[in-house]
Amino acid sequence: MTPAPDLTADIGRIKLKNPVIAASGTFGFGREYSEYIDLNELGAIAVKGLTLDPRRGNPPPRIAETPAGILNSIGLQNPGIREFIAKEIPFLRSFDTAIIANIAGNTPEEYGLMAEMLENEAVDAIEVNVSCPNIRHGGAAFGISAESIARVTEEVRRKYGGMLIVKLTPNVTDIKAMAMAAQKAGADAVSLINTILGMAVDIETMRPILANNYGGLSGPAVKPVALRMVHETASAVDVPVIGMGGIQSGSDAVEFILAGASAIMVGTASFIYPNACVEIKRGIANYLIRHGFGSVREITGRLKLNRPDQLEE
Amino acid sequence: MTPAPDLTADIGRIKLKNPVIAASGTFGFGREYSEYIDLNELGAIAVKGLTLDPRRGNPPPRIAETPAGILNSIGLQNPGIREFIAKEIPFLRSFDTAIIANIAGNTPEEYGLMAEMLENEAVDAIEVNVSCPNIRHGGAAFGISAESIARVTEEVRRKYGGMLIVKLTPNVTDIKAMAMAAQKAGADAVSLINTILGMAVDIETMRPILANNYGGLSGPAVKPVALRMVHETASAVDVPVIGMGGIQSGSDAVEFILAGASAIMVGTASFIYPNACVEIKRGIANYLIRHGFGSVREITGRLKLNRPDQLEE
Amino acid sequence: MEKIMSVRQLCDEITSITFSSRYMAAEAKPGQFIAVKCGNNSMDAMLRRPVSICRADRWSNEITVVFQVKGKGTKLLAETAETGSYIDYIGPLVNSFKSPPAGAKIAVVGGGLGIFPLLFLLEEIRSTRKDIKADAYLGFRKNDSVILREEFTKAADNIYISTDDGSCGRKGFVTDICLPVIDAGSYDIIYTCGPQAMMKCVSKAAEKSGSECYVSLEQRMGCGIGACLACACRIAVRPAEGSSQAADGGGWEYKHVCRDGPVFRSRDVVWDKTEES
Amino acid sequence: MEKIMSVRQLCDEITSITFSSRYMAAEAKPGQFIAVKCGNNSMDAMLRRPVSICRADRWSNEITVVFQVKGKGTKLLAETAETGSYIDYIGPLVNSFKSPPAGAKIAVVGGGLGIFPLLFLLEEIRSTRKDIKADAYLGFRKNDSVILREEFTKAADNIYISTDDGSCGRKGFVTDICLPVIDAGSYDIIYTCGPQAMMKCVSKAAEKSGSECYVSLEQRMGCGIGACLACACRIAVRPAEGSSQAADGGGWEYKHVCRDGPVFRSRDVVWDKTEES
Ligand SMILES: Cc1cc2nc3c(=O)[nH]c(=O)nc-3n(C[C@H](O)[C@H](O)[C@H](O)COP(=O)(O)OP(=O)(O)OC[C@H]3O[C@@H](n4cnc5c(N)ncnc54)[C@H](O)[C@@H]3O)c2cc1C
Ligand SMILES: Cc1cc2nc3c(=O)[nH]c(=O)nc-3n(C[C@H](O)[C@H](O)[C@H](O)COP(=O)(O)OP(=O)(O)OC[C@H]3O[C@@H](n4cnc5c(N)ncnc54)[C@H](O)[C@@H]3O)c2cc1C
Ligand SMILES: Cc1cc2nc3c(=O)[nH]c(=O)nc-3n(C[C@H](O)[C@H](O)[C@H](O)COP(=O)(O)O)c2cc1C
Ligand SMILES: Cc1cc2nc3c(=O)[nH]c(=O)nc-3n(C[C@H](O)[C@H](O)[C@H](O)COP(=O)(O)O)c2cc1C
Ligand code: FES
Ligand code: FES
Repeated sequence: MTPAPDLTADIGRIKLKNPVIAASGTFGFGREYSEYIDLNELGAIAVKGLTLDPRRGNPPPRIAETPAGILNSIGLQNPGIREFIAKEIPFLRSFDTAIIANIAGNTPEEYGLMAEMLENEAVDAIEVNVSCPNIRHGGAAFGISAESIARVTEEVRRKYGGMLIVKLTPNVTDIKAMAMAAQKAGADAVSLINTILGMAVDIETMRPILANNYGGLSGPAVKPVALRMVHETASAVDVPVIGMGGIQSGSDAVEFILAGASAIMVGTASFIYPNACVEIKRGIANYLIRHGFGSVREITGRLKLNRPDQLEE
Repeated sequence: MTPAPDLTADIGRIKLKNPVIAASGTFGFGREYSEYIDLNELGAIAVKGLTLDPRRGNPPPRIAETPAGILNSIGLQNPGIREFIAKEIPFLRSFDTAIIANIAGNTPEEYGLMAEMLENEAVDAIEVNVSCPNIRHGGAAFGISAESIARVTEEVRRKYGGMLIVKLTPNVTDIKAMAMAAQKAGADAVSLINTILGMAVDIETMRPILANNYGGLSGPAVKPVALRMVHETASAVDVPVIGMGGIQSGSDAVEFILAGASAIMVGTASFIYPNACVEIKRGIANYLIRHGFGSVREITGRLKLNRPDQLEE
Repeated sequence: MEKIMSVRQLCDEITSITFSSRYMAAEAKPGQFIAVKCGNNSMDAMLRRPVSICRADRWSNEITVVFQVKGKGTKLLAETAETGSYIDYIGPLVNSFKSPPAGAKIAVVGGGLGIFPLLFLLEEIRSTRKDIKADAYLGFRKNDSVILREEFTKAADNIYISTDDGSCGRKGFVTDICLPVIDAGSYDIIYTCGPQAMMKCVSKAAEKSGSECYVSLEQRMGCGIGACLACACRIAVRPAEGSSQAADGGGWEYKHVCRDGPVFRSRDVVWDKTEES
Repeated sequence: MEKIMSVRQLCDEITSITFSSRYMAAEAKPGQFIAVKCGNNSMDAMLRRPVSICRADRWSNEITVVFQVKGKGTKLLAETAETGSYIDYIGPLVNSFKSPPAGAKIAVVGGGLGIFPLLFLLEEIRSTRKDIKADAYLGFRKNDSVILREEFTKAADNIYISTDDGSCGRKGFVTDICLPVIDAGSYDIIYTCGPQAMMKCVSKAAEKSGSECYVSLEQRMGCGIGACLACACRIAVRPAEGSSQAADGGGWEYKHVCRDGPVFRSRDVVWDKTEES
């Protein structure tokens, strides 16, 4: 009998018991899903994006279904970081899973301030969201230039000694440059992709479906783009890469891991199948067993590229 | 009885009899589809991307299906511009539809040279493909910077007095800047989006499915991104915008037109339904009739934005 | 996933699905909904669709939902649901209509698809409460779309029907019939579900006449379980101050249809302003 | 779109669909395929899937295709195809097996799914040509996957079967049986369809023994009608020079399975080199 494969995932300063992480904004504060799945099964939970002060978010409709995807413009509705610390951390700590605090600020200093507030709290990592395309005051801007990614990352790094993940936006020409900027500024890992900016139109009302007009695209539709960016990034940086974008099955997750992801996040899939994370974890384990691999690490980045040049000429 | 709506589409220097154009690379040289549909029904045909010399293209597999999309890496296989002029123009001219020559070069000068060769040929427009992500020597590079878009456009403009379309790649941070560069350099219209760079992985062989590793994503999956970029671009430039990306139905086409497109291109849909272009044209006409509009022009850019600010605070 | 016992076409484009679930039969409360995956694993309609529970037979464990074909998802559901196949759903979700106090006189006011949860409410009351008097006001488009009439007739003391074209019952809106009675203060509690304009109108009348009023709100959903925050609706923070504060950013907060609703107390709802351009 | 007359499960995972088409029955030639839309308008398998024509009854106008469930598309097709529903296809596409010259002795060599177009070829020859002697070599995985045996037996003069595990016919590859006979120069023409390695092997043997040989190639497709250039395969420009020039960029060009094939003369095919890393 083959021993159960080693599912632990090394994502830099910390080790997760398995590589499946609930993606920020799609899993609330874990509470909601705790009625449907055993949160102890997850490698980590990235909580809903936090801001310094509570935010109401955008008016509805906040979601639109598109071919194999969804557009959302939640607009970072959240109770604020203080309430998170007071109410949500204690709840989440009752489970054996890592907590990742996803933060978004209006200024680099605000990011720093939040990081400072979390420094002595029982979170396992901070995920710096420089990429949410919904927040109107600067949010998108941070993620689309290497300089501002560096500034925000440095600011957080200064205030926070723990595991620091920078979450990248795909709405850029060169994702590698963004990842390298984050690494250089002190990130322990990068995660990608956040949503791709998009729009859906109601031809009867002649208006965008989302009250916010534009929203972020996620779900299976974006998987090929996410996979390419994860592969590009993993080839460019030394820090671990956390991959996401359209993962719905164990097989999707394995694609990302082969492409270079040390761990993966599951977003939209949980909306459709609340137990998606657990199923995906099982799928990864089965793949490892079926192919005789002993650990997730063994297949991380194992993708072999084709050599079209050799074939062609 | 309401009169049939005016379907003509003004795309700058020329007027099309209707706004439905077969997208470059998805319609061959029209020949193949002529057995399935009446080419006279089309507003225009953008032919397969042409290069100065014949190109073999990439080794197979060249295509992979993804959720609601496809990845392709054809690699600009084409018989070269001379053969196009000698054999394909005469064939296409036998139909009452506009011919758009899609060109790709390795250097700005090569673009210019091709434009010069077309100057006295019976094509109705040149579409400058600065955006194909498959060509290994520089192709992608032109499309991702405003400067090189400007250089290529200027070079073509200098050599070609006719209708000049610049086709933009979505693989950029700021599509508006690219469109504005093309306009400033003399483009009569811009078309977008070309494919989004992506990858698909075969977890059994642990290799990318495409022999070329990366490929371009098209089809319904990209529609929300395309629609947003068309809207952004139409709001930023004065020249007409030709919209595409995932259009499969008349209703999809109307979304793009409302968002600001003066005409639309249909790519992937023709693979699945060879008569897609004709059906889409009918769908647009029906929409106009149903809503009492007299022309495509009347609904171009008619989209009203929601005002979330007013709703929210 | 539960086995489908029967699928019926109630009228053009309206389908009813009855499935068997001991859990649901025990737990479901009037006003709750389920989130259904249409077309199984298909990506053609990726997100789950919310559908109200229309009937729950506590004895046979049969649950019925009724839905209209609107877009891709409901079309797929109508095409693929068949006796013996399975329905994939999450539920029951989550809040329900408040039970009327002893001896109350109540009205349900439903328009179109809004009638379904109201039938469950009436049948539940009829079978467990002898002390309640219940009137049903139901609005349909035309005679051909009048459905579940017999069931409502059995479950309510009186039933009043309106159709847009007068082809059945009174011509006009359902509010034309019920508003005068509500204005007269005839009911202790009013439950309403249907088009937003109708519910708003009923709510205002109920509030004026001092009746309690419960509405069932709709919003586009992502997860259906309170995690994604998609299904926001504006709810007054201090209900006593009413909706007049909606515009100044104070006095209301976003609650969520799937987590805090779909049933809300009408006076807590901050209704949409008319569309702005 | 043609009406499906019958759907049969030939063995585990292999389904046959028979539909009626006067046009196809008149036009279809052995070796041709059709491009089928699986699951109607579904996006779950967006592109059309190529499937060979397996039988064409010129009298009843019945066309049969047989396919194995491999991935999403074929799964959806197997699930949704039923008697009375419609099959949405483009075809017949495009080139066919060359008809054998008078009095020829031919062999068909098929492995797995490759046997389907070969049955059409044999049945066509049997019904129109008395002058041809035809042997069939068919490779299957195991006894349970041996299908269409009766049909092949009727259509060929001799039929030889191999299975990987020896549970039916000879144990081993189909090439184990046919190669010695081919090497002996027994056939004028050989037609082969199946795994690439098998076809390559048969081709080489045929070429050595001086037999003509036709192969049916596979490639992932976009449009199926020659427009997208997805389904490229390497074909020698000057066949006499063979495949040795493949590596230096000369001597071959990309042709397309859907436009120039799927049938090619074996000596024109530039076979893939073994995979490089
Ligand atoms: C709590 C609740 C209970 C409901 N109960 C019923 C019922 O019992 N019977 C019934 O016929 N309908 C009911 N509806 C409305 C039903 O959910 C929509 O008609 C359905 O979601 C439309 O999906 P579609 O795929 O047909 O349309 P599409 O337009 O293809 O849907 C696109 C997206 O928009 C969403 N959407 C569209 N219309 C609505 C809507 N009115 N409310 C919420 N989301 C919408 C869809 O869920 C989907 O995510 C209820 C809605 C809610 C919120
Ligand atoms: C000319 C020709 C004739 C064929 N005839 C038959 C037949 O008669 N019976 C039969 O069972 N199969 C036949 N095949 C193979 C059949 O087309 C594939 O098994 C099928 O396309 C797989 O689709 P899927 O959705 O099940 O798999 P998926 O893996 O989900 O398909 C993903 C994509 O890859 C393509 N693809 C996967 N495998 C192949 C393949 N081997 N060849 C071409 N494209 C592929 C699919 O078409 C689709 O676009 C034929 C292929 C060709 C090219
Ligand atoms: C409804 C919704 C809300 C989201 N909110 C956040 C957020 O607050 N912070 C963040 O970093 N990412 C947020 N995301 C992005 C996801 O974490 C993830 O990057 C993206 O959805 C791609 O993964 P998926 O395709 O698996 O959903 C959100 C996504 C969705 C769909
Ligand atoms: C197989 C294929 C080949 C293409 N070749 C070209 C090309 O040669 N030149 C070009 O400008 N665009 C090319 N494109 C891009 C399309 O013209 C179009 O921009 C893109 O496919 C988006 O539209 P769609 O979603 O309707 O397919 C190609 C697309 C596909 C799918
Ligand atoms: S639908 Fe996700 S919170 Fe209500
Ligand atoms: S599949 Fe498009 S050319 Fe063959």
